[in-house]
Amino acid sequence: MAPVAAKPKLALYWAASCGGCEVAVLDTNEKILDIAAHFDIVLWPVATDHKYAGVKALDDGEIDVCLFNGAIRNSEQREMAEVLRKKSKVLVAFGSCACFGGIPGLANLFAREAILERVFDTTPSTQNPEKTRPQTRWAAPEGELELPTFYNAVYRLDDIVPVDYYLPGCAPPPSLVLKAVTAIISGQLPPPGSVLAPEKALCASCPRTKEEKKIKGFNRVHLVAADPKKCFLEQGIICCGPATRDGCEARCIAANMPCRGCFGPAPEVIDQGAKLLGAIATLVDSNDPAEIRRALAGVADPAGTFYRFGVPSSLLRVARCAAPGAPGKEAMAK
Amino acid sequence: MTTPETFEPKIVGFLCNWCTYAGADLAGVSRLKYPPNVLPVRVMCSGRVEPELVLKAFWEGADGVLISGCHPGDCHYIEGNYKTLRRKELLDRLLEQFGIEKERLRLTWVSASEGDLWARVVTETVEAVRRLGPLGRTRDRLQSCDGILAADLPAGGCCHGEHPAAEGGGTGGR
Amino acid sequence: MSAPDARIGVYVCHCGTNIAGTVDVPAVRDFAAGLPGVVVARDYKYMCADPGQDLIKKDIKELGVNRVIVASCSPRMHEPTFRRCLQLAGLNAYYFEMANIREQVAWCTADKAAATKKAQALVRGAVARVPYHEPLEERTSPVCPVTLIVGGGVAGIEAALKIASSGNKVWLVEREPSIGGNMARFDKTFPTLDCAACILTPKMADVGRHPNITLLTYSEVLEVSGFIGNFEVTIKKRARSVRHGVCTGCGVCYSKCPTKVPSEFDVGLGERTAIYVPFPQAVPNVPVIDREVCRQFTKGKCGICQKVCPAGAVDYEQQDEIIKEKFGVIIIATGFEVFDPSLAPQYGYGRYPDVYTALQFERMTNASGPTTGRVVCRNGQEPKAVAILHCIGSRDKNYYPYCSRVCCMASVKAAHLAKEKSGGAEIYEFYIDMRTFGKQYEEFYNRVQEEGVHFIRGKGAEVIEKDGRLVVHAEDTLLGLYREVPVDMVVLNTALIPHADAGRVAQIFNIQRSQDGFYLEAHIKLDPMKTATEGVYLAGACQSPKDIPDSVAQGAGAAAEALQRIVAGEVVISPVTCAIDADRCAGCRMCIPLCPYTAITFNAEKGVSECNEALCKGCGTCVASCASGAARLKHFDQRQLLAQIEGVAAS
Amino acid sequence: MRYAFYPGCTLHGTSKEYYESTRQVFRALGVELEEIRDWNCCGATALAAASDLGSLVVPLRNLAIAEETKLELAVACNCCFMTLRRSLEAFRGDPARRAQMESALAAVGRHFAGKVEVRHILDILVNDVGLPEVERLAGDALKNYKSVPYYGCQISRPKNPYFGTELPDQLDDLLRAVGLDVPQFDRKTKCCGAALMTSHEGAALDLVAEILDEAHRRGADFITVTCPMCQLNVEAYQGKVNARHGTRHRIPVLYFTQVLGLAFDIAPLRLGLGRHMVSPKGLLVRRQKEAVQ
Repeated sequence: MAPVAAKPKLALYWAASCGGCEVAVLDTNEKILDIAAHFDIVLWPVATDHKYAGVKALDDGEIDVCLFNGAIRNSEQREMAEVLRKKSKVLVAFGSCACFGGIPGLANLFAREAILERVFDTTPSTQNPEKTRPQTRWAAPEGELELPTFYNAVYRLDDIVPVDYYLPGCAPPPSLVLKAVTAIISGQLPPPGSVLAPEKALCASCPRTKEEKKIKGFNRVHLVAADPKKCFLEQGIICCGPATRDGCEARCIAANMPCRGCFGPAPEVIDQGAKLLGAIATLVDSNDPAEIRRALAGVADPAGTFYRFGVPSSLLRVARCAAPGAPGKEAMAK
Repeated sequence: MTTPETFEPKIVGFLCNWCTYAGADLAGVSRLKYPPNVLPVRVMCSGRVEPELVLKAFWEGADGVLISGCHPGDCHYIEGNYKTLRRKELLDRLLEQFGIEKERLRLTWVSASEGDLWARVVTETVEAVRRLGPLGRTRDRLQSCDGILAADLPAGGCCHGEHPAAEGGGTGGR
Repeated sequence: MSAPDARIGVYVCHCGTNIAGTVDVPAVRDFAAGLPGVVVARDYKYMCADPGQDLIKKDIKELGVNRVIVASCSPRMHEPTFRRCLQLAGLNAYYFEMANIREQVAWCTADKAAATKKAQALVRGAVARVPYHEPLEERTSPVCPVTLIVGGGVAGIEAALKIASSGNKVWLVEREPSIGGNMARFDKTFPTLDCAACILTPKMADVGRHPNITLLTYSEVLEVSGFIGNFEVTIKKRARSVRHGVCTGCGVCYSKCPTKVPSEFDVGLGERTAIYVPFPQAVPNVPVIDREVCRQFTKGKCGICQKVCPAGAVDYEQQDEIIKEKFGVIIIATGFEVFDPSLAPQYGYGRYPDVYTALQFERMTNASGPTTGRVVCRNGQEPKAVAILHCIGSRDKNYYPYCSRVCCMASVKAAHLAKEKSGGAEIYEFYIDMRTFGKQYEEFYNRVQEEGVHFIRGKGAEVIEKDGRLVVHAEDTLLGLYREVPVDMVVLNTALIPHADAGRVAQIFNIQRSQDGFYLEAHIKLDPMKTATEGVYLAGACQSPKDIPDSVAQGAGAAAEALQRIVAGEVVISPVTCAIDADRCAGCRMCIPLCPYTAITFNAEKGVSECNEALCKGCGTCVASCASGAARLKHFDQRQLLAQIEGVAAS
Repeated sequence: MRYAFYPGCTLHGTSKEYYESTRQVFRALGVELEEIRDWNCCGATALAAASDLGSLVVPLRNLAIAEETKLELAVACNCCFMTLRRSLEAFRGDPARRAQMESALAAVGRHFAGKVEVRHILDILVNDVGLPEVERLAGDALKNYKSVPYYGCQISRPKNPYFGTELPDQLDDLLRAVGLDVPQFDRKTKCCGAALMTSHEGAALDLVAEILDEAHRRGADFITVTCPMCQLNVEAYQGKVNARHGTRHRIPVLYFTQVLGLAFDIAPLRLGLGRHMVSPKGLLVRRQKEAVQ
């Protein structure tokens, strides 16, 4: 029987996320067994049956590493973020949602009410004549139940608690996951606050041919057959590569899909979307206001395009309508 | 409570060195009086003004942003001002998606000899933003959403350098 | 990166009462003292004066100040002064930052409290910015010792001769077939009444034969690129159809030419032939064929001039020539044109044959002009009375609000000549007020008054025909009477205005125009020759209406500006350029087509874009469009600007 | 083409012929003039002396009514043209003034948004209908006639985008388009004396004399005018002018719309040519004679 005590403790948690990050861990294939062998897993809701109570019972800092994926969208996720921060020596924001807010972060463009109305009333598949809404308290025969509060906005993990490392990606590629885990195991970690991914933008490892760029108009990827050899931007297809950190092994590019920006901004860039917007707009090859407007009309949904994974990381963070009683609420809450 | 009367908008102005900044100097030399609400930041060319700087101004609590360069065709660097024009087109739409009236971001052309025009532009802009009312700091807006955030919220991006343990690097936050 | 070791000194200037009158200077000083990183904050009456600068030097030495902020006037005014001051104290000049609390705060703000608050915000911006400043070294680049002068009027001529006689090369480019400009049209010049030709033509001839001067007439500048020290200029030399060097200037060709058209040089009063020299003393004395009207070109047959030319110089096949040349400095001396008075129909120009412009009258009085110097009406009679109207188009909201400056004296001169050359006609001058500002000008005015010219203080309101004569209506503000003065000839002193294509020319040379449309000087009082574009200078009436003495003076002044650069041999180039961080650049190549100076190229083996700092002028467009933040503009770096924004906007 | 039409008092009173001929000519050209309902006097030039605000608001009511038609407002009388424009410019130009004018207008239960354009019918004929169209309809009835164009002072003052302040030429062109010989006329925008005729008759008569003298010197068969006030002074006082200056002027003064009517071969009486104090009969007879030959 191997000595159990020696094993470092590992926790994995999912907050507002799709579960893809969990799969990314499993995608390490047989290596997962090494992980399992090296670590004593104390929490992994998707795979193991541990209770919050058990985690709360641990001493502070007793967990060696916590891989936390998903954004913070409700009070439960916030509570667990705080608990796991307290209990963990090393807290890793795992995946784009935890790092930047991710896809769930797009909700910051709409008012809470608008979202609930859409989800609980107006989707074609919904039958809800009483317009029932989720309640935070519910008196069941067995006694009163409490449900988490659904916040007005989506937050990054480090909005709530200090984070030691960032492992971006939607989802993080197994290679990076392993690299990170290995680093942790071997104790060879970069300075806290680091992003566990390369320092350049994606274009550096993009195999496509790149020429000087001028854009007359924009194409959307589902409307044209993109030339798999040529830079997307030169084909008028918006690609986030120039503004996005490398490390994904250009998986989308290889599948002839433009980069959508899941790895977040390049080092020292504050606002990925702003950088990209500036670069793309400047490439429009015209000095005539009307022509410029026409060309840029081809950019459908700027916020969704330039901040697909980063609305909660942008300098604007959240649409004004999200704040209760904000001006222009009606306008935004379509 | 700020009313349209008592509300004094805060507007960050990006002025190109060759035309508008000189024009603003001329307005001063000519002793033309205009509202003090526009806080000038000098750049060599309006072409240097990128969205990140504009959004940063809003993040810091600007109620409006005024970009002003040379007249089309007169740019000291040939056509930097057109580049700004292109970015502004798209930026307008982005701002509106975030519920920020595009009138809060204004792009004008003022030449080195148009001191009076500068005074007029500033006055108009201040009045326009005054009518729109306060926008306030992004961080306060986010704060007010659920009231669960630390007051000095770091700005933007992936927070390298924002970590308590790491020595201050990213200029975004504090 | 942030510099925790930044030790900031803030110096708030009173500028006498210029700033202190509106801004609470001590309050700004104390505010600055409380800002992070500030080790010392002082105020002083005149920071730009030596004692002020000494304060800075002293603190650098004794307090170890390593970042300096002066809150005073516009950086466009004194930034160089203070940068030098830092250098003298052994600190890199670019550790300096200026907060403009005079032009953009004190002078433009009515309310004191508000002004003080704004001043504090600007200082806070500077304080937030300087820690991120990096030491930068100015570069120098050699100056091509050849000067380009555009415009061969008296100002251009003066500048060309000054530079040429200093032993340096000059190219003089003139659009017309001959140099001489407007002055060549005049007969006499005020206030001395000496003959214009007698004093101008020798200078013209000098230009024509000076070994250091390359003269290109009938030519235009098409394009200018590059920067001070080495401008690349493209010049179009229009086909003259007469071979220079072969032509002897005998003049047989134009004496035989059958085609006659109104002469531009005589402003329509006289005629010229299709092949012509604009005037007898033209330089070069080589005719040019006006292909618009020449039968050989319009009808394809004639060829007389070619037949009669003894030297065989006429060449119908000649083509326009495009010349590309390098220059170190450029002087613009393109002069003015005159207001077309038919746009002010009340004065009857174009309706009444005997209403003339001042320029036409100059030709009339000129001995070599269309009337061989006699002042006569169209009917050949000498006028019994002549009216001279001032301010036609000048000082008039409906046309040009400014004063054209030369007209008062030109009118007084015209009055004298009209009397002399018409056999003593009665002369009436209608003026708003007399502006005889120059040396001996007032004296000349007095002299002409004594010659019996009638000066009526009242702007001519209109000219109408009555009983076969021209009647000038005006309110005589001295007599307090409305007067109708019948005359036989009216001379309109029209406004001096910028050339119709001044806008296009301004764009070619990348200079600006003031609101009146004339070219904009760097400083209206202290830098009248410089423009905002380094190495491009102004001379003569293209900057503002000028008389001959002033044009000559400014021509010489511009020459001095040019020579200063040429003699120095090299120019300092601002280190404010783009630098692309190879460790960050991902080689997306977005920036390359954006650079207006093609300073950015792609390094294939490194896979990164690189900026050639010699070509870069530091606009920062590429920086603003670099999605990965790899391109940086020195001294306007993202971190510096973000910090400054934080500073000014913080509340 | 369709316009709202503000006739003003005089066209329904002392200058019916201007009204009649305008109607006839515009019908001939197929341009509709829709007279606005319940219009009031424009206040003329007299009101400004009494109350500045009043002189702005009284015309404004007409503009407000015209605005409801969503059409441009056609005006024939130069005085109305001037007062309406003055009111409109004050409304558009000066926010403080605008506020006062709005509240005054609200008092009579009307609202104005500043969205109406005031157009003189001369401007409409020259720039909207166009000279080619006028030429097309014009016979050569007037080809041997000479007339001087007299615009009066109000059509071009204060400065406006339609007519040059000093020497406008739209009327010259229009008259040439119908075949008239139009000589140069220096006094085309000189004052006719207007209301001075009642207070300082002498001064006014001298001004009219100037106009008549030049018209005579230029050999005009008649004077063409665009303004009821001018028409009255220049036509009705020829006798007094002659008495005062020992001249023998007797020259018809016609509205340009009447002249166009003649050119379009519209019956003289339908053009109100029977209403003149200096009868144009002579002209008409000569015209018929020539037509016969």
